[in-house]
Amino acid sequence: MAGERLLDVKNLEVSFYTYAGKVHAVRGVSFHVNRGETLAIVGESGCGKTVSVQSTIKLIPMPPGKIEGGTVLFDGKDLTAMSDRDLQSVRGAEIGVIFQDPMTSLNPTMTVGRQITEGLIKHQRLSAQEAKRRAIEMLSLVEIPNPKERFRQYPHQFSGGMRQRVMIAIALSCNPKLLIADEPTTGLDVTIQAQILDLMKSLQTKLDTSIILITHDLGVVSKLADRIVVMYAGKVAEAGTSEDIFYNALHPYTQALLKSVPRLHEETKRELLAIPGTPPDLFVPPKGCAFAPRCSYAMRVCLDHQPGDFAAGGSHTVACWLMDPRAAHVRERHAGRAEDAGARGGAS
Amino acid sequence: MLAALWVIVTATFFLMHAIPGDPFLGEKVTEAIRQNMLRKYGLDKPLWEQYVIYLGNLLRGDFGTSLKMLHRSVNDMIRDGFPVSALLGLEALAYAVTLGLLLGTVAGFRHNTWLDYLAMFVALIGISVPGFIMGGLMQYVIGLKLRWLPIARWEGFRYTIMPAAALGLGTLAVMARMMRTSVLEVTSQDYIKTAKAKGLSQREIVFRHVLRNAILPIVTILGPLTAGIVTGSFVIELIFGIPGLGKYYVQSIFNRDYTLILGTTIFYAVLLVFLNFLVDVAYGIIDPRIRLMRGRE
Amino acid sequence: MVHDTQDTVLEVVNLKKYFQFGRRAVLKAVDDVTFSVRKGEVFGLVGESGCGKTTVGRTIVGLYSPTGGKVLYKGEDTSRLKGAEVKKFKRRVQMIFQDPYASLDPRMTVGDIIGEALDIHRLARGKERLARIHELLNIVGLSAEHASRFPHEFSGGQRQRIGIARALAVDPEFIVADEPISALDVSIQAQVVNLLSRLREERGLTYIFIAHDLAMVKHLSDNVGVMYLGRLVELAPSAELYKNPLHPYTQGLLSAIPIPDPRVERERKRIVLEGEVPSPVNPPKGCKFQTRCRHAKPVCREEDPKLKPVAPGHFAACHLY
Amino acid sequence: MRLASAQEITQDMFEPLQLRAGEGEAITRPPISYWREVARRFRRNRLAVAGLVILVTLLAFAFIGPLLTPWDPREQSLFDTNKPPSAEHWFGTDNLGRDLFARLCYGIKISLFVGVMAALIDLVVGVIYGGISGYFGGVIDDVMMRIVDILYGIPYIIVAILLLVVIGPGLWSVILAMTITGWVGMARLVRGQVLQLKEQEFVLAARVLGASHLGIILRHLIPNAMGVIIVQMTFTIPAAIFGEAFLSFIGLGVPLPLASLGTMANDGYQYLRIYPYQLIIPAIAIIMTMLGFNFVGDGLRDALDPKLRR
Repeated sequence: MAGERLLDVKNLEVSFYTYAGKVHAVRGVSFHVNRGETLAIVGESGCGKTVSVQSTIKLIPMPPGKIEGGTVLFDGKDLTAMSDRDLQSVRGAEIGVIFQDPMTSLNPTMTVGRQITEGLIKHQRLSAQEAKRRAIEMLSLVEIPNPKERFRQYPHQFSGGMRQRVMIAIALSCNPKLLIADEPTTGLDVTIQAQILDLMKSLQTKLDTSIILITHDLGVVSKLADRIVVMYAGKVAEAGTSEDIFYNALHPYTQALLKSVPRLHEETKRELLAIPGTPPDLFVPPKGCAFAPRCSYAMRVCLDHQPGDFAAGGSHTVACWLMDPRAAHVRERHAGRAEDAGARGGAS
Repeated sequence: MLAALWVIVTATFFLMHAIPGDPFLGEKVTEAIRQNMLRKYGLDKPLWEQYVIYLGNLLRGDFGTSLKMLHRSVNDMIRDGFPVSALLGLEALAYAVTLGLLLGTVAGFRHNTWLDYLAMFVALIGISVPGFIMGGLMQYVIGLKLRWLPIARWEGFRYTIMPAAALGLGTLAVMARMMRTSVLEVTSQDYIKTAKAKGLSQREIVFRHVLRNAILPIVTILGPLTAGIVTGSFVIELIFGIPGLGKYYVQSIFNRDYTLILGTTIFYAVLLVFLNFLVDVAYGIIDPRIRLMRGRE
Repeated sequence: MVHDTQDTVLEVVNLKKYFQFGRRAVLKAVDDVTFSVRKGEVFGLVGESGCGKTTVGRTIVGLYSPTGGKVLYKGEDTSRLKGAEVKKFKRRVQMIFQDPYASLDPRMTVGDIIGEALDIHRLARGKERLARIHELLNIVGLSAEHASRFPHEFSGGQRQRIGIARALAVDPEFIVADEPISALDVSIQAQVVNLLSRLREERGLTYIFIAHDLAMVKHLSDNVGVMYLGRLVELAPSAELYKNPLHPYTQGLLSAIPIPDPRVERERKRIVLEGEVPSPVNPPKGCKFQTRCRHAKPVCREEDPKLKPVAPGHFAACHLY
Repeated sequence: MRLASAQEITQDMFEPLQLRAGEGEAITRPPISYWREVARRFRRNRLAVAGLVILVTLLAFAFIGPLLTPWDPREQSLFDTNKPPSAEHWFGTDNLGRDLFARLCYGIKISLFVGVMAALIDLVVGVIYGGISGYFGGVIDDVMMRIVDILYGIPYIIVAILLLVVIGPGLWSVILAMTITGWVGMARLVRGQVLQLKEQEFVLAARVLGASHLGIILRHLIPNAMGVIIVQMTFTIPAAIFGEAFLSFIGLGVPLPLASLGTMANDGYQYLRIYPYQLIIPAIAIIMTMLGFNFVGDGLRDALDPKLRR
């Protein structure tokens, strides 16, 4: 089973038509998820990671959002060509979703139990009794104490961590093939975050689901991800296995991201690498590489031409002109400097 | 609630008694008769004693008697007029709630379409045209020119349509506008996205998740809205010649029949404060968050 | 405690800050916290949401008055200052806030936001004021043109730097940085952290750095205090704390932090803390941490442990030691 | 992904660039102040602009109208009763022979005066009361808000009626009646704003800098609460005009010889069957006033909406 593509997204283009103009949020993004694996999509706020994934099952608000190109193949079906009615039998049943904010993602006026049984009754055609039994089972599966009592309660009676567990129970209730976890631990405290991540990991082995984990935190990813996609300004900057990204990052953005956070286990103190400037405004997408204005390796070509995906061995791809054979001399010149790149610092 | 009632009663009582002179002064009565009248109505006693007596009467449900019309008490007026007013008010409220929610919901879901614009146009009329003007215009156009409905009086269902519509219009408009914003607000919430991610159909999302949450904020303004309908009925009953409590009230104002005004005012205040209280209770029942907070205290 | 050295600038002694909720409920946001900060050091204060770290920071700068205990700045009780002394204190001790969107007045230009500090203390007027504003903008890596802009035109990182410029305007000695980076994107956090480090070196500033990100606190701080439910549970030099955490909570907290290195992460032994932080309005009896502690003994349920020295310079509030 | 063709890209383009520090920080758009931004959004809202036009027209009626007509609004003429609109009497005359155009101009003026005065009194009382309650908080706030809650439960029309019965009709009595409980709404709004604002980090920052209470109120609280207060006022003005019209209709409005739109509508209503224009003309004026203020209020609220900012 493993190795076979469960979800295959190609050249996805998504724009938002707002009152102030068009925002080209996703600019030709391709990625795939194999059966049973965890794919992490990493990037800063506004880089298009959430939009890319949510538009695969048309969860983004449309309008103002619009999918303007690309194909999404899921388990052999073309999701982009599906009617909304057909998509309903995919959402919740074959693809489950957990959202970022557990405080607002549950309906405040409906019992937690009903919010879980709703999908079961719809997709698995269970009777109310069976659905309830199954929902209580799900609540104990996500390690919520007193599931029978909790079944009757409302979301506000749950803490943030507990609500996120409920969200996981909802998302996994119909045994989906794919779980989309959109920043599942962002608003939570570290000790709770660790609990949720552990839970996701153990459930994945139990239920054999594939996971797409969307996050801005590389730390979260290192524990769970098999493969990683790094996004910047609506494009994929670099993609590869977890080892590729953590130990052989080739895109200057990925490298900078890794060096901009301190590491707990390091003995010595080093200065953090600060990436100057801010990500571009996608009202006016940059002509060349979007990272060029903040990149310390930028070349002239970067400003005017968008780099393609260069293969870097295995499934590792890098969208950076430095990978072009013609940039070999620039790569070499920086090779020595890369180590002490931390010397560049300060806010200026 | 009780504090509010007490303040109203007390303020009303002392305000009324602050009016210079007494009700019998200047009328064609001899001093002896006047003293007699004062004694009869207990007006010769010290003010605080009158106040205590009045409070006691109120607690027994006695709102006082008219000083000008013999044997006519506020209780009589309420017995005669209130059922009529209540019927009119309920009919107006029914129109306002059903149509208002319907218009608002449609406008919210068909945001920025002609349906939305139409609904909001109706709402705008409702907010901008005072009920008494609407009543007058309706009488002229629908009653007098088109002769579709009777112009005035209270003799059957056909007679109630026009006044109830005029009375409910403002409330309808406010409801529609609030419901629209509320629907728009709720549909942009995260939990609606969760519902969509569960694979629910648009219909299921609307009926199970959007409407209940969208109606919640509307319940909170039901208090002031009913107050609007109750006070609006004063004028509507007057112009449509409906023998309701509102009409009597306005007449007692015209006649400066102070004890009647006093009694009726207090009755209205009690009614409105009570309705507000009911709305609060209802809100607590509908919103589980409030329910829990009450439980904790 | 540690304040035997002469260069102690700030002492927090048995600080208590309670908030009244309704008639009966009292939230003990900070309960008997004691520590001191030496000149030129960075003192890190960590803990999860609701542990009281922000309240400590706000009480130090005088936004809250203590319910009990005191804050001594250079030996003077800050809650006893009067008139001109208060103003002087406000020039010496400044604060940087968490939310870059809420900490700048949206109706004022950046120049006026920074200038407000100058106006309050009558530090500069007219041309001099403008020159000073431009200088401050330059210090934080922005330019003079930015003075006429409004906060909404800036990104989160830029706004945070404007907040720093405002604090610097009165030329303070001591800065309480209350989660200054938690609302920022990863690539921007380093900009702010590096700026803070640079300012410390150039101006000899002393910081209290409040954060929930332990990796960042370790990176920046000399000494670290760990808070849990209004209590200071452990206090140690930064390196020592991370190498040899004593309190079970600190151990759990450190272990919960994900490390951006798959190989290290795989080999690491994890202590996952069970359960969640109890409500601070109704905290558990005895040791506040006993409900989640693996080592809880009967004594922990009865007696609240005091912070005591366990190793040189290393303090813990735990019955295990 | 679309790749640039090989010819376009030449070897010489692969030379490193020297990036200037701080280049990513430049802002190119001209600075826009908050209020200018609000004005821009307001202007783009067609209904809001229409509302403004209506209000200006009403003001023109109130202040320029009387100059255009030779008739006095109070002058009765038994020979010219109930005349339909004509070149001589533009809007006709009423049952006492008074010129309706002149009366309308006068009525608009009185109605606007009542509305604006009531809103101003609400503003002053509400801002002071709500501001003190919100800013100082604690026990002061508890007590002050308990009072407000009690007043809020009392329907204002009932209080107004009662008050007018007691103190007798009059222009200022009407205004007093409209405001005696009307300020409560403003007080609640201001308190809510102040409570919210004073916990904002920018206010905390000012306090840490040593700003005085007055400084914080003037520099931060007032400018930030201004928007919602103005919006609230654009809704209290028509509410007061409405309330006055309502009271006029039950005989408690401004007394003769004053005339408001409400008294005119009341007078006109008596002759509805025979002379409908006598109701329709003041009715249109009232409706226009309501529409005008509501359009402007809605427009302002949308223009101030923080959700559209950023």
